[in-house]
Amino acid sequence: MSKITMREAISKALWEEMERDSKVFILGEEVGVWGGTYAVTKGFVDHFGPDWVRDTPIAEAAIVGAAIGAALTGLRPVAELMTINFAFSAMDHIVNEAAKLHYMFGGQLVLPVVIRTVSGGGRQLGATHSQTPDAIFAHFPGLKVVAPGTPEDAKGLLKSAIQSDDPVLFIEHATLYQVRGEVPDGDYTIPIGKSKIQRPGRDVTIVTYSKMLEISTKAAEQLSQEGIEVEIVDLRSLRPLDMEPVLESFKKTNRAVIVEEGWRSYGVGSEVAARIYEQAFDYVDAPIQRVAQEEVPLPYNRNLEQLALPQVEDVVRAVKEVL
Amino acid sequence: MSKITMREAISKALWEEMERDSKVFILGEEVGVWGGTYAVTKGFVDHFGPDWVRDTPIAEAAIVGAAIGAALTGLRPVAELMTINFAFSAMDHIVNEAAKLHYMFGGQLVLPVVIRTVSGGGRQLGATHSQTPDAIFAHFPGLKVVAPGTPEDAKGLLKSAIQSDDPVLFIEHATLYQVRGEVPDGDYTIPIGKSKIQRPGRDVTIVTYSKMLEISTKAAEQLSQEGIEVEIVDLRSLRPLDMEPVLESFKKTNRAVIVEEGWRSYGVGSEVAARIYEQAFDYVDAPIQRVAQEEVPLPYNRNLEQLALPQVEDVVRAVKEVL
Amino acid sequence: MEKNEYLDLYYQMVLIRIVEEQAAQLYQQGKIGGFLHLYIGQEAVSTGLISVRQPQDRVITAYRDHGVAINCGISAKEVMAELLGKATGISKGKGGSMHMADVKKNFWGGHAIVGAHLPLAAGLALGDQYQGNDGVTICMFGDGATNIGYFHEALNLSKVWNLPVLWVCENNQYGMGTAVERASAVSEIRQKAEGYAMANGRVDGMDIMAVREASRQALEQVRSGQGPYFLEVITYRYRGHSMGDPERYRQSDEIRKWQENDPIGIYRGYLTSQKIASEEELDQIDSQVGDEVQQAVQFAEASPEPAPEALFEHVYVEG
Amino acid sequence: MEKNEYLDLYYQMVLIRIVEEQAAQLYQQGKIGGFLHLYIGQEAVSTGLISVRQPQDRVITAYRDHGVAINCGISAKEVMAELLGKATGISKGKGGSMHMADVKKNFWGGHAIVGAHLPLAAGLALGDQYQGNDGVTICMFGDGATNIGYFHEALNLSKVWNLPVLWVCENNQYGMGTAVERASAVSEIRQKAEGYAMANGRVDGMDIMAVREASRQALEQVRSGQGPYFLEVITYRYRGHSMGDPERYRQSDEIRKWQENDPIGIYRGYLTSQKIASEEELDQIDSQVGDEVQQAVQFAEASPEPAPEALFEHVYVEG
Ligand SMILES: Cc1ncc(C[n+]2csc(CCOP(=O)(O)OP(=O)(O)O)c2C)c(N)n1
Ligand SMILES: Cc1ncc(C[n+]2csc(CCOP(=O)(O)OP(=O)(O)O)c2C)c(N)n1
Ligand SMILES: [Mg+2]
Ligand SMILES: [Mg+2]
Repeated sequence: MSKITMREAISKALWEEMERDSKVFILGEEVGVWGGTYAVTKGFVDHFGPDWVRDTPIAEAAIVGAAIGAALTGLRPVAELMTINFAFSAMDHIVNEAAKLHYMFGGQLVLPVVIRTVSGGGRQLGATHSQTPDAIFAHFPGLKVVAPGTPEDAKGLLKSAIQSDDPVLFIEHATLYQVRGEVPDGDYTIPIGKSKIQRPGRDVTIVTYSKMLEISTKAAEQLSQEGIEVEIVDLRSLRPLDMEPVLESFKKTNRAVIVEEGWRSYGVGSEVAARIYEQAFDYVDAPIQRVAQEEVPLPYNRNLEQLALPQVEDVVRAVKEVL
Repeated sequence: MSKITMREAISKALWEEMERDSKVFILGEEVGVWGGTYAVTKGFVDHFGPDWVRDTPIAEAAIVGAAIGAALTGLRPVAELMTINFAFSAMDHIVNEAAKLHYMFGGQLVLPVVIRTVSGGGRQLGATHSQTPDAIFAHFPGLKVVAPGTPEDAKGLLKSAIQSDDPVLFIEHATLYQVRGEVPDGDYTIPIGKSKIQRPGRDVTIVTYSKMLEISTKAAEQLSQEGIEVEIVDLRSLRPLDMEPVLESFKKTNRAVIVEEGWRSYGVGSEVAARIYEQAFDYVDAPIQRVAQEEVPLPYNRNLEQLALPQVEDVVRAVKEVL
Repeated sequence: MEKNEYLDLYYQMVLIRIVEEQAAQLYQQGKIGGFLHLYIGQEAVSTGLISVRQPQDRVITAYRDHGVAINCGISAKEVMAELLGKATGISKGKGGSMHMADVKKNFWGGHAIVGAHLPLAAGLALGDQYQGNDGVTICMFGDGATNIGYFHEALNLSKVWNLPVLWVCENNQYGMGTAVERASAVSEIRQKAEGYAMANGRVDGMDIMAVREASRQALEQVRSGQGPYFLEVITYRYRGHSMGDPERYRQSDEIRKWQENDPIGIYRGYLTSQKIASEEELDQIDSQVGDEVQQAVQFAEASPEPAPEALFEHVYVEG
Repeated sequence: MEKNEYLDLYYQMVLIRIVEEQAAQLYQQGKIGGFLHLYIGQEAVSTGLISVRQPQDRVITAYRDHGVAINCGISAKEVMAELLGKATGISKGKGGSMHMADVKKNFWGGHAIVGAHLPLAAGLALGDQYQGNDGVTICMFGDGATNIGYFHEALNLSKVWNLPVLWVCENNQYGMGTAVERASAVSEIRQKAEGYAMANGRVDGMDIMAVREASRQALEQVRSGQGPYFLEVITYRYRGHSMGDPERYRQSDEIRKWQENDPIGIYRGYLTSQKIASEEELDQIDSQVGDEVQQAVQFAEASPEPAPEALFEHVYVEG
């Protein structure tokens, strides 16, 4: 094992897969000379060349559309959408093309395409640049939606996504790139669609993913000092959504808090809560709590923005609420 | 009262508002000469002229974007997106512009824009043309999302939407236009954001909206013959989401089934279920059931398509399940 | 060109026409559902165009795709079966009229979101460029599609990356009920290519020989590595946009005028006047096509519906 | 033009420059968050352009909007306060650097999604056309924005509907790190207007007098009802795309070359050589601007943060 940042983990996954399979290539805005706006592909263009690390015009629909087309020819494109806020400009190609072509043509078309993008607020980028609308993409069957919260998962899951023959939306988080974590040495993959217990506990189950894993872990440490042991389940993938570890944990704790960064309504928490009630009704000892973003477009002002985003204290409060 | 179709009700609402306020105008693909692909604006162009019933190029982003711009100047545009499947091509303008401009500029910009569109499957239009992704639009604060299920509500809610200074996504249903219903004579509006009990009952609460109101009502009639009296709450608006009548009904029946046409995961049912558990936990006698679309892109073949869509029998089964 | 090639072009055009007329009837009978966009009047466009493609050339088009499918070598049976939503259909009954494809024949579909397949075409061409194939991607779309953003992004990309794409705009005068000049800043669509400094041309789409020649030259130029080419083909659809079009937007004499330049009639006249084929030979092809289409209908009607399990197949490649 | 008008143009350009330099410092100090896109080097573009607009002319631009805001009459105080996210900011601290607007001054914002404000501009112009106003909507955007679909849809719409819009492309040679020719099929952006048969022109954006004249003529033409006009303005940004740009994509001597044609320097030379103003007068304006910006910073720093309740205000007009 070695301790590396999320950025390094994602970077390594891309690099290793490109070295392993010459059909893998990267395209997107500023992925080349610039090295990626989050510096994930820094140095790639010098090594792989501008064709395989391809800068594109500002044209999100064309980026995703061209990636799909290239994938249909047998290549394995990794398209980068600078942030998920710009994915709306490619919405049709993500949900109407990528998610449907394989099914609609009776399985003839195969599109091994990965769309990497970045969610998250907290950087004072204002309402149009700070969203975490992960749930809306997970609404569409045919698409796989992955959102890792640790360097280990990021590397293993991205490699699986690139090796997968299905279209995968791979959602990174703007404020996790610096986070460090242990990563197994050498080549490894992590199967898409498996939730994971990231922290064992007995009293309350926290279900979360991506950036909120960090927030939830801080809350868990705080609570542990008060003798409350929280078990944290990381969804890692929103579609497919693996409820097994969630239910297992819940049947033990009988109490759950779901923590997501995005807006509460029609979000991830509602789906997970609904499923827990459906699949573990008799184990419910207290109403499941949802911690999520206040339902406002995220403002620029730092205080207001932080007020709207889920904080450690909110998680702590919610956990005590269910106890 | 007079009995008219959903199409007539929507048509009348548009006509009356255009007559009432010269700032109201319609723009969209084929709204003029053609009379609207669902014949909603038939005859309008002859009466109001091609400027006020304006055919546009096939350019959804420009349709919504131009409507927003015109609204900023004080006009009250009603933009028509032929179907919600094409709304993805205007996604950025709906969720990043319409939903955010008022907030982001500190309340300076006011955009009284209505975006009319059409959801729903069941017409063998295939995966890209048969979606009911209403929930994903309701995820965005700043936008109001209305989806009526009766002619009376359609007329009253559309008039409110046009008179509202907030951006409203008004979702009609492809297979409801022929449905007839009593509509009050003369001018009336129905406030946006109020759920309504469409059918009184005592045993089980069905929460639904749009097309599924029809399906649920048929199921209720069947069940009534077996002595099961279902109470049906019609959400009518997905954002704001009014839980009052839902909770009132649920506290009486202690049992609920949520029926929606769209995909189950991250849909309307999950949000409503989560809120019922949060706000009426002590009244829950049985796990709340969700009836929704199978999680596949809708196929063209009629049998397969019907297999994927929620049917009366599915609702009946779910109701018996919660009893 | 050999005589049999000449006759084959005639055969293909007639086959398309009869298949479409037959489809219209089946639609009226309620055996075909959804939207049905007929290619009648435009047969010379894809027949001429695709007749000069190489096997390695990919073809992708919009929802008005039955004719293109047939020109790409998909049998009338497989087309009919798809229209009836049968398991034997080219898309297993899941795609329907708007979504036919056969990748083995290098036909990449039938796409129903206007303009959305243009970026896909750029990607197909990029794939060939990467892999050093000398294939050209032929992307067909309508006049109305040239007003949506996808068109702009795809054309720009194809020029910047010098992609082997032949952009073919079937200008049939209308996008649904909207005449070209009511929706497009320029009514000569080829002019849009100037905004990308892209080589372009314009040809009469009712004359299959003209379409063939223009397409051949364009394909040659693209294949030689000179980058994308934009070909505008002037044509006309005789029928409504899809079944149930009120057609308030045009006069019947306009249709009649165009029908006087019927692509099949023109070509038939050409074949006979040039003494390439006799009326009898052509009549024989007509009746032969009639039989073939009848058999296709019988095949489709007799074919099984997809099994219920098919509903959950192909959502993903991997579970 | 009166002397005071000449001096006012100089004053505005210097004010923009100093405000931006000040903002850069405050960003380094962590007092400004988010993205900060400086207008340094491009001052002559919006100063010249907006100096010839009529009060009824609407202005809308992208996220690089501080300069435009100032030219539209927003005070340095309100700009600074917004940059610091204060309640006294022009957008009440909710918008930040990328989202400044003042509708009372007919400035419709700062928009951060590349190209997305172009359709809005078409709508603004449509509103004026409907209401019979003789206002022209001035829509500014970058070279990179001309490659996204929104650009295409908006330009086409403006031409088809003959809308009173002046499209102004600020070609500053790069979209982030991508040089124009690496992203656009044509490097002379004005050529894109040809695809819409739209009147167009190209002007040196470092020479404010040239920008003024070209803008005046363009506005006149649009106002006279001849439809939209496309103006390409050649300019350059001295600083990175935003703070923290690694700038691997260009050489420092390229920047130096452009700086030799500094818009403020050129105009200063013009004013003195033409004997319109003396060095002393201009120096005095410089120091006056220095004081004004200091006061703006003090005002911003002293201003209150938005109240917590503000978080829930303005989500909707009605509840
Ligand atoms: C993005 C999008 N908007 C609207 C539609 C509805 N629609 C289907 S076909 C069509 C007209 C297309 O006209 P054109 O491109 O000229 O092709 P033609 O039908 O004439 O062959 C429209 C508006 C759609 N399918 N996709
Ligand atoms: C749709 C969209 N894609 C990507 C971005 C990220 N982005 C912000 S500015 C920019 C470059 C724009 O360049 P240009 O239009 O030339 O304007 P300039 O910055 O040079 O003034 C990019 C890619 C965005 N904001 N919106
Ligand atoms: Mg057409
Ligand atoms: Mg630029």
